[in-house]
Amino acid sequence: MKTKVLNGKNLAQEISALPGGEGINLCIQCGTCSASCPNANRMEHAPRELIALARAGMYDEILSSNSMWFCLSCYLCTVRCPRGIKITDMMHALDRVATRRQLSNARTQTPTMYKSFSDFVYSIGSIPEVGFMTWFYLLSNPLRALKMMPVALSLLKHGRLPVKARRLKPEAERQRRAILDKAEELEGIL
Amino acid sequence: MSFEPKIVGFMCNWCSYAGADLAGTSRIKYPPNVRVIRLMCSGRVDERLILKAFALGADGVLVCGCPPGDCHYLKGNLSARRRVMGLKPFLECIGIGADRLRLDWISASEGLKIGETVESFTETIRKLGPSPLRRSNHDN
Amino acid sequence: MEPRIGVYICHCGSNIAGTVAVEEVAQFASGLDSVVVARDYKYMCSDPGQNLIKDDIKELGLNRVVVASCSPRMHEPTFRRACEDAGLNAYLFEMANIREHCSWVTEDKQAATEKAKALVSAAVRRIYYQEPLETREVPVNSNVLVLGGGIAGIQAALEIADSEHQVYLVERDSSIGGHMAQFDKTFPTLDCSACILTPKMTTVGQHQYIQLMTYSELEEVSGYVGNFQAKIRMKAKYVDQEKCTGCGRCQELCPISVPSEFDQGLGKRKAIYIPFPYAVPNKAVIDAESCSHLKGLKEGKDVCRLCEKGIEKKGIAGCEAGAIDFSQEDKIVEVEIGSIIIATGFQQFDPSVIYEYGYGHYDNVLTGLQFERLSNASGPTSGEILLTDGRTPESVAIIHCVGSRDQNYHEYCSRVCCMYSLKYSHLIREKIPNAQIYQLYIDLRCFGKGYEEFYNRLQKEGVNFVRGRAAEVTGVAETPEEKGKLVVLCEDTLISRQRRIPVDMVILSCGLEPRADAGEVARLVKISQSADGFFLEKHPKLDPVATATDGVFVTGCCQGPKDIPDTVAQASAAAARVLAMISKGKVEVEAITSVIDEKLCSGCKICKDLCPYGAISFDEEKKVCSVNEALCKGCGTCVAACPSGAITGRHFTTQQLLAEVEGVLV
Amino acid sequence: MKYYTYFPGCSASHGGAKAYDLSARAVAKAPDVDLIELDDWNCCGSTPYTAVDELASLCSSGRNLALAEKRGFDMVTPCSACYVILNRTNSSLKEYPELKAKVDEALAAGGLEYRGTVKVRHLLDVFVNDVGYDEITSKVQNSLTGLKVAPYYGCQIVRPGPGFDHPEFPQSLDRLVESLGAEAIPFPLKARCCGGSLIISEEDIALGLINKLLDSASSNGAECIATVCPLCQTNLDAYQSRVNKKFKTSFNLPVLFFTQLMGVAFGIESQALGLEKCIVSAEKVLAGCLNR
Repeated sequence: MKTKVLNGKNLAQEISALPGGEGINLCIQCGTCSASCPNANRMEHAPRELIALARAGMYDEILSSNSMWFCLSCYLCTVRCPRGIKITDMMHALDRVATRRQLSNARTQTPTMYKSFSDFVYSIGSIPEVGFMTWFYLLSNPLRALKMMPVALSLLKHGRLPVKARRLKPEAERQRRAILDKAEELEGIL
Repeated sequence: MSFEPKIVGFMCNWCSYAGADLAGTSRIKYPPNVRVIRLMCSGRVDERLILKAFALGADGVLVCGCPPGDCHYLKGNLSARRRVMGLKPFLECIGIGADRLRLDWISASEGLKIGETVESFTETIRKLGPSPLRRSNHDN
Repeated sequence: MEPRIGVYICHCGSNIAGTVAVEEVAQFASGLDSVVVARDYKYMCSDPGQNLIKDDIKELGLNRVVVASCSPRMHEPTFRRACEDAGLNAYLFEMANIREHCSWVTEDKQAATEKAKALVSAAVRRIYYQEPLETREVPVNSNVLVLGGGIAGIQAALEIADSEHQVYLVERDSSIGGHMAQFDKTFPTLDCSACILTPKMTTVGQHQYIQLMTYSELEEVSGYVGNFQAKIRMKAKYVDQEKCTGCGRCQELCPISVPSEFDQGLGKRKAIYIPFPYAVPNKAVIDAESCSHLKGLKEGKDVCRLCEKGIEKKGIAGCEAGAIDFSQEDKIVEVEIGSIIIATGFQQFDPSVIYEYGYGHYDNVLTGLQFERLSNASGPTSGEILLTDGRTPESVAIIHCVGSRDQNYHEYCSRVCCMYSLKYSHLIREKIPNAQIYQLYIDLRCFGKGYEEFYNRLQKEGVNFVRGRAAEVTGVAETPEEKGKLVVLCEDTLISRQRRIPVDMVILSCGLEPRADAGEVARLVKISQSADGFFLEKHPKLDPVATATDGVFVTGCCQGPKDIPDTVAQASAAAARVLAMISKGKVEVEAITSVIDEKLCSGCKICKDLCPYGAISFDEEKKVCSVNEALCKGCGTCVAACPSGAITGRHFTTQQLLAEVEGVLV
Repeated sequence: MKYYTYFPGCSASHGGAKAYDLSARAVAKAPDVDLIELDDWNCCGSTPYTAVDELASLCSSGRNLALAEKRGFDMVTPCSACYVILNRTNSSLKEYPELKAKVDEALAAGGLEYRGTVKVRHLLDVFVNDVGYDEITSKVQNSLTGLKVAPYYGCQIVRPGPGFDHPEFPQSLDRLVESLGAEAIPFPLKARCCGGSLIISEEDIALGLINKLLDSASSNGAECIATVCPLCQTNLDAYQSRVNKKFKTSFNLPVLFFTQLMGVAFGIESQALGLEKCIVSAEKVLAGCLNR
């Protein structure tokens, strides 16, 4: 997929203009999100701090961090936030900004994983797990593939690694692509 | 000469009219096209008043009341909403057009909103052009 | 009489004259129908300006006056008075607002002048049809109903009763005192709540001008300002209050124990009980829900009655005063009053709905009120702060903003929690010197007199302040030292670290919310509630105790969360408003009212259902509606709604308004 | 007969969670639930796609919704990820008109239109709320009496909600397990995260979370775990050995799809339920109640 680099719009505005991003103006910095996050202590900046940084205009700080890539999408922060901020959505909004600004993050494999996953969704409209995994490990770190062999084998042994990908009927596939191509053309909601 | 919309405003004494006063005291500038008639409550606005205004050549009618929940008379503003909404389809079918009638909630503290509302409504009417009912002797 | 209209255009210095060509407007006005004279003058509101009008009224025989100047909300009263001085009825005066609505908001001078002309012509056409109206006065009944016997109600009742006016104090529970009676100490002075409250309570109980109606509910209110009638249900107490001496023997005899509401379920009370030692009145009541005899009676059984009879074989006597009376029934009492003060207070937010805080799942997670009782010498532990297993807590976490400042529950700040939370840490420190105390806060709001100082004092006492909202209270231990503890999860936002704080006890500083039945009360006395459910005052700043219904005032936490000083101040304010009405002896009722023409009325009752004040009643014989002018506030909603045009809204008649519409469109 | 548009999702239909799809279809028959698979559905995009390209992800899940709208029935999926994404698409389209405009245009390019009327539901919701516990109990042939089950909901079936159960303390699966005769053990972490797809990119993080879950379940006496999501099942089941290796633990907890438990109780033979696909074998714990 081609990615677009954005005009230098200030990030606070950019984020607050995103679905899910509105919240950064509402935050009272209570820390409920960071405290609820199962992964916050691994993030370079926990969600509350990300919002503070965005307000302070420290964009590179945010986009070069691993934080949003460590979001597990468990939505605990979202249901607990006293200001109704959709923090999970905000995290993924940040993922997108980072992706579009082509800021790859060396300290986490998640962007690569998301990217390779998306490539399959985009190209064939389904996720063949074997293909996806191999694809990802090739893109990231082939050696890890070896480490994963035991798990893969046990899955295989229990008939849980179908090798053949599910494909849509040709006309359905054409329709799907037509929609996505149009979406591509319209892109620029960021 | 260019078309200057004539707009009749019905405003309740407690919120909207007070809001318009505030707009004045804060020297907010807005088009002179709306002429305000003070009522105790927007609930007093009835079909007769609105239609008469159009009959006399008004290009638009703006009804303003207290925001729901803040009505000085508890719920008069809701009656106003019911009537205005009820009247719109009729205005459509008699060719005046529903867009020439507008209802807005404006509280006593929203001087700015008065300005914006009058501004935007005047613009809307300007685009719509003179009311079909406007008689020549009402043109300026 | 043929209208003779005088029109006066005010320059207001340059405020109007700077933008509007006032002479031109005066010129224009003089040409309008029935206008006898049109003048412009520098300051119409000045004495010379007013005299100008007065003289013209006398000399030119004006019977209508129009002043084009500022907003009627500003100077209408001034000019009305001027007219009246000159013998002209106030309602034959009309104002055109050419300042706020014209000169101040328009830059284009010509446009401004045109608009001013339109507004003046509207006023002139309108006033042509205006008629003299009389503002009527009704006498004020000096009796007052105070609803709610908490500190707010007590204060208001005493203020009024001390000036020797009859007060009916209606309280739902069997004793007055409200929440304040449950508290241990009060912030920031730390004086014992009971010590400062009980004297007031006893005074109320003995006051010759206060009729105390406890265990009672307001059932119905009718009438209007100065002349209300109220129906009050006095629930059966099954104990003759005259005879009962409050000795408490019945409580000892009663075999039925239920959780004590007063002790927030931490302690027990009997089915027959005096809620707390310093209750006023200090007399027993029987709670019919739990009394086995009263329940038995429903199935025609005659059981128990130990409180009445005692235990014969053991030779223990029952109530010696013979006060027990199972035959009692609810009584409906009707009272005549002139004004009503609503002081129904608040209820504590129920934290069990915030699952992650573990209230109801874990022992030793308490609400604020529960802790008040736990720490209170008259409470279930006689003031010892203990865990449910009887141990003394070594560490306590106090969680702020529970149910407040949270869109999922209440968006507003409850205003008292910060301070009472600080108070708790002091009480704990006092009783458990080496306890670890944590305050988990978002912002500390110590805005009152002596509050910040109290906070500083607490800092000296050594409290761990953690800036972060608690996300969760869990019993799931992740380390050995967490075993058997309650672990509070939060982010310490000042160091951007997740923290797990193991403690023995968690106190949830619950917010204040409107009583569950506030809507019911609002309906009874016809006042409204703001979005948060608290009663709506007439004006948030300038009229904070009056309501949309004349003669009904609100005070205390039923109007919004507030601390005791504010509550007492507001209560006195409400009392002052009431006393002012009483001392004047009469109230003016709105002259701008609706009248129904019986001949035209079809009896459809649309107006009756629309009227927010219940001012319209239906005459079953004549099959027509009629307006009670004392209740009518002249909003005109009924006028607009009447399908047969039978209703006239005085001073805003259809004729007058249509004329005005005509005027603005010239 | 109750009719639904069935959206199995990649993992259940062609992936590692085939057993989920098998057992779901098998148990649906008994209480007259007709799961009609959506023809030529495509991947919902899951979280990764939304994290890379908002519009494209809305469009691809929008396509599924548009197709389902033609059918008219509620759309039911056994996969929590599909459930959350499809619902998110619905709410985003309502909330953000400017987005909807673009999505509409894109769908139109594929000759589709979506009016936003499809109700997206999780399979568990359908069983507990449309079928009902009593009806389920009435279909039980081998009661799972005595079986101690840890009901595991994970995240996306209850959050962000508002959904059919409490976002932090759900109950529906507990009740369902009990209606099969088994015992639902107290499981404080029942609605906490299993690491999701980060098992692939950040294995250590995920293993840590899985360890907590397994520990909480077994320390509360669970003999097996019931799941409602393919990814949760894979993480807890396929990675259990790695958790044991990493944390020197010795968990041996079978992780079953709730539909498999239902199937066993309904007396459906294990083949049709794909029980053999469990990596941590469930045979021993189910021995009592299995039909062969």
